Amino acid sequence: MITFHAKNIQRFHSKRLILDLDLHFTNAGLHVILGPNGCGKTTLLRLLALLDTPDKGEILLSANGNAITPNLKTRQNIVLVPRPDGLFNHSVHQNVEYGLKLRNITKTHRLKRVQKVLEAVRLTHLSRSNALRLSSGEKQRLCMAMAIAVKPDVILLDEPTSSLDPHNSHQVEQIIIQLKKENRMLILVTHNISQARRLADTVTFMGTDTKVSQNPAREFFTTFDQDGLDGYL
Amino acid sequence: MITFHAKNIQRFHSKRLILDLDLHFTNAGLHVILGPNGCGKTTLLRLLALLDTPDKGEILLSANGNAITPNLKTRQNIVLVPRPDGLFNHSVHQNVEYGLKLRNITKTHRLKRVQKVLEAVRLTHLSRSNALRLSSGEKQRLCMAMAIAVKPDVILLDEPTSSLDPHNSHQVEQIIIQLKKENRMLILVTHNISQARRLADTVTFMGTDTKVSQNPAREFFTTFDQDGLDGYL
Amino acid sequence: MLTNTLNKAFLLIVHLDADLLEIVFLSLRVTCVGILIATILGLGLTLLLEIRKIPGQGLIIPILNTLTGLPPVVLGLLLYVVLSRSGPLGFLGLLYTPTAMVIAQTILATPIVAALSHAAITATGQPVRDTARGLGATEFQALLAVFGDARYAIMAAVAAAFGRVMAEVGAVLMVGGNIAHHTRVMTTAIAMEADKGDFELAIALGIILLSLSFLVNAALYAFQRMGRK
Amino acid sequence: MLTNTLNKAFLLIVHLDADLLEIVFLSLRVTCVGILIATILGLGLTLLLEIRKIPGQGLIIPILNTLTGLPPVVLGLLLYVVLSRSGPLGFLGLLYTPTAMVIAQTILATPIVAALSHAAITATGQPVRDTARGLGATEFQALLAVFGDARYAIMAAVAAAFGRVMAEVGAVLMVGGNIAHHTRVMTTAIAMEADKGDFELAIALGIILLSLSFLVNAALYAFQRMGRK
Amino acid sequence: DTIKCASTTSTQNSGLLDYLLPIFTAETGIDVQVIAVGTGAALKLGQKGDVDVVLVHAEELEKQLVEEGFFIDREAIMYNDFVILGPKNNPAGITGTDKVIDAFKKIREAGSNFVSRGDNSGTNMKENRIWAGTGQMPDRGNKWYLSVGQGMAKTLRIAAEKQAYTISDRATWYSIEDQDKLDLAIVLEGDPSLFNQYGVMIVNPNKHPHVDYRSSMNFVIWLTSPAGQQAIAAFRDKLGNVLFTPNAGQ
Ligand SMILES: Nc1ncnc2c1ncn2[C@@H]1O[C@H](COP(=O)(O)OP(=O)(O)OP(=O)(O)O)[C@@H](O)[C@H]1O
Ligand SMILES: Nc1ncnc2c1ncn2[C@@H]1O[C@H](COP(=O)(O)OP(=O)(O)OP(=O)(O)O)[C@@H](O)[C@H]1O
Ligand SMILES: [Mg+2]
Ligand SMILES: [Mg+2]
Repeated sequence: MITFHAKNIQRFHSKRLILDLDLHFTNAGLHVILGPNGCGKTTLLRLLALLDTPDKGEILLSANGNAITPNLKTRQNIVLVPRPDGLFNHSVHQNVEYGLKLRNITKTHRLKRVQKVLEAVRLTHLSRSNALRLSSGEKQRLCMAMAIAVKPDVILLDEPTSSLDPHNSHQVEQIIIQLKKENRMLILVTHNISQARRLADTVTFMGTDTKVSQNPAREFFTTFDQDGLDGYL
Repeated sequence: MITFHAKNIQRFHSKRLILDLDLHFTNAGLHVILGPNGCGKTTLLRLLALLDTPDKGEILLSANGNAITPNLKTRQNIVLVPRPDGLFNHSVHQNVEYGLKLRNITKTHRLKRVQKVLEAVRLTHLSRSNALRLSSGEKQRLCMAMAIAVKPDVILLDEPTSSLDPHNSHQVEQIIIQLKKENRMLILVTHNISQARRLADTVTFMGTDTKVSQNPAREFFTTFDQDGLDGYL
Repeated sequence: MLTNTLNKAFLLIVHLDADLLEIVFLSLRVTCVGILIATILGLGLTLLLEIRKIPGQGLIIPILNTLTGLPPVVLGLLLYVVLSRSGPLGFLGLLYTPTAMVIAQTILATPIVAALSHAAITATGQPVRDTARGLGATEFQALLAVFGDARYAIMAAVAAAFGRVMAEVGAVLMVGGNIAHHTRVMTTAIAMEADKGDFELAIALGIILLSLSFLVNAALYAFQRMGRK
Repeated sequence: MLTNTLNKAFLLIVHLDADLLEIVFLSLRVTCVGILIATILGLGLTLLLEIRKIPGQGLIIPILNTLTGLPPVVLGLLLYVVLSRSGPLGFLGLLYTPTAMVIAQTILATPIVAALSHAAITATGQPVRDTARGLGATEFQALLAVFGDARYAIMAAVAAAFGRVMAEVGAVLMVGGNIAHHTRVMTTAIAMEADKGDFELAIALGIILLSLSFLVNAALYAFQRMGRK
Repeated sequence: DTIKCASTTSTQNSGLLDYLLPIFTAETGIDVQVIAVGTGAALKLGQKGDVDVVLVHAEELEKQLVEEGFFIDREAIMYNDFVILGPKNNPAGITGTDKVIDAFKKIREAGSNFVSRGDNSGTNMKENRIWAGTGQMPDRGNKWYLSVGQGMAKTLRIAAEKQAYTISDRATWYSIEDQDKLDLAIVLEGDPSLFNQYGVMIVNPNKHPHVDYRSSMNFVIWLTSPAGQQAIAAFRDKLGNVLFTPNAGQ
């Protein structure tokens, strides 16, 4: 199991300091990141996914104590769940297949895998339709499918249920719970506190003043109204 | 106070029947509309706002029993809160001022009103900045301000807090509660059940099969898990 | 030889050679008038398309789009046939006058302005329009709001059209005739002087034309960036 | 008279007049080759711009954008000076050959292809790129994904360039010389035949050129609509 | 082989070359590519070495350029004549018996429009010599003097549209397909000073080694040979007019 150490990382956007923290993510299970709009959650997630590199500091990866180099193989083991607006202008099937192609999986195995995953997210009937024409709920499920298909150890999710109805959110949560069972490591950004309560093993709270707290979920939710969440809730 | 009667209205999109219902909205207070993605909530809201006209049936307006013609004056009394992606590429101040200009309010009065409203939504410090450059939370508050500024009797809101953090959602909810106090009529579309619980006076539930139920909020939330919400929750 | 010619060309520019200036100003005059009319027509058309679903609506936009590709020489040929003394509008005696050139450039520019603004407006217009109408604007007021909101995109469209017609030679030569002191513009003069092997003036004009169209395109690019993403 | 000429023109087309066909095919050959090269260069450039932030990156795109407005006559003049026997590349003996015309059209088309594809990709590329990289694609693989995703926009860019250069007359006349059976293309032929008063051929060519550029623009329009909104 | 020949618009527009060249090519297998421009431009192309051979009509200038060593082997091949055309209503009142000089004077006095090639073509040079003969060149001040820098055919069109006088070689005037629709008529012809000699010469290979001298010389030889001369004499336009009279070696 991979361990993340965001070591004194800083991130700037047009000279403005967006992010400045030192964080660890260890162990399988679901780690929720909470924080006000604009506090840098998406930015952090992109850094953890090795999509961007910090302007200061670095992301250190290790597996049971031994450092791992962030090579392609490592990166392919850490997946950021796509956002609906990032779906490919291709069929649902092709969208799921993409990640498998990247891993040079043979056509036949790809086919099997795609079908299996599409069933898991209940999109089999739409496998031929263009991904951009799906409904918001279907799109989000497709995004999950694309990540699951490649069986990564680490899955990063950025607000996977915002603007989904309770039913669709529930289905997505079911998929997430399934992934927890397969004891992968999940890092989830959400604004939905009750969702966080339902799913979180640990909670990382990011304040706007780049102050960060990290606690076991139970502890966080039983004590949140005290310490400085600067009026987040 | 205006009363809405959506009389046997139907709405089609590319030949597909999207909406088919007969509904009343009466009395001041907050009427929540719930329903799965794609059930037609936004479509309905646009019809009530007289932005679109139904393909079949009609929207009948009346004030204490007497029918009102949906002329410009009436329409200006029924406001659909803008969506963040519909903000004008102008300053915050100009965005709020727009609705007032439409009502031929004198410059001096406009100025006063805009300042007052911007204070109410706590955006005074940003009044000169371009609306498109605001954060998601600020944008949503600006949208509310634009609607409030023109003091309509009826305010229609479509998912005003989706993708907002609890803090920002809270602020928006505070604004909504304030409007309830001023006993206006509000019609709110949301996917956030607990929000609905907090705010609703009545709940309208729209099923995908164009089956619609309308109940007082308390009744709805005490009995919803029984009758056919076709797996909505 | 080349450097020598270049020097001469620069001298022509810095000394504001009379012929040179005359040609440049005529170009600008013709193009500005043409673009002005084209903008009015183009935006008017766009407005019209947005106001009411006219019958054949579905056709007009594709047609506009294809008209943006109208080959200048074909237009020149057409106008020649129509405007020549033996043609239907011959009695106007417009052929080989600046007016004829303005007409040609207007016809070339109008579809460009219309198509580009329409594209810009349909791309980002709906939400803005809803905002306006949701706040109680009439259809027309809402439309004005959309146009105001898309102002940069529209300016970009106009700039694009300006650059295209100012740099065009086929049509203006066929209907203008490149008459000295009368209908001789930058593009036609460059082509002619190059033929005559008189490169000073040609290069001088080339430099000016190039600078102008770079200016226009820089403006265009700036406008595009100011607009909403 | 006009109808009469029109009839004759149509006859030329339906009887596939030899000269007519020769001119049309040469036009298509020159433009197709030019566009092919321009597409390779243009897309290559776009790819390059996306792969690594090169020094001066910030300048290249504005420059590309302004180059899309390069006046054909200026390019013609430039190429003439360079390709003429007395010019630096005179020894190649390219002036007044189809090759020279291809070069001209390539130079005109490349910035159009590059600028339009780049715009399309920066407009919609980032989310798609993130999707690919988030799933473990290399920078380059992600880029290919973006290009694949923007395929319609790219096709539209190519079509736009095709229409522009096929309809252009200034540059091809200056570097081609409108030599019968050798460098005479539709646009140059139309201009000449109109002068000679041979309107049958001029109009026949006009009709064909018009139809072709309408086809191209129709394709362009279709591509644009197939792309992501 | 292939040679490039810079020629006047008159020889091209009149159809003469379209008629001659296939015959030449058939006999010699040499392909001639024609770039039709004004004589001035044609000579420039020759001096730059962008063509192998030029076929123009500006006798003095041609001889001078041979002197200066830009061209060699100049041969006279044929002649026709210039004509003065003008609006059918002939506002300047030019009569057929006028001398050209007087005709031009009348045009200036009447301030009637006059369209000039203005492109250093042979015709343009001839025109300028005539104006010079009247003792005063037209200048910017003369609004009636329209300089267009275009080929002969377009110049004639502009003259027709502007109801202006102009000077043209007879061949081009006859070659205008819709001549009847151009509201122009010949107002003066036959003045000896309107004689128009065409010559051919080869770009000096010493200046421009790439010139295909063999083929070019073959072209010159053929044009001046009985075969070529007869072909020129036999050439008729659509209306059966004789447009050029061969006079090689005379
Ligand atoms: N490309 C960018 N250019 C400039 N500023 C940016 C850019 N991306 C993000 N920012 C800024 O960085 C800050 C953090 O952005 P980020 O998206 O990480 O916040 P977030 O916590 O994800 O917010 P939300 O909860 O609304 O998604 C914000 O102030 C945002 O305005
Ligand atoms: N412009 C349109 N063209 C075609 N179909 C449309 C259009 N707008 C909406 N629809 C369809 O109409 C149905 C209702 O759309 P609507 O946006 O009203 O649903 P909704 O209840 O607001 O969904 P959500 O909760 O996701 O906002 C959906 O199936 C949608 O796909
Ligand atoms: Mg975010
Ligand atoms: Mg909706």
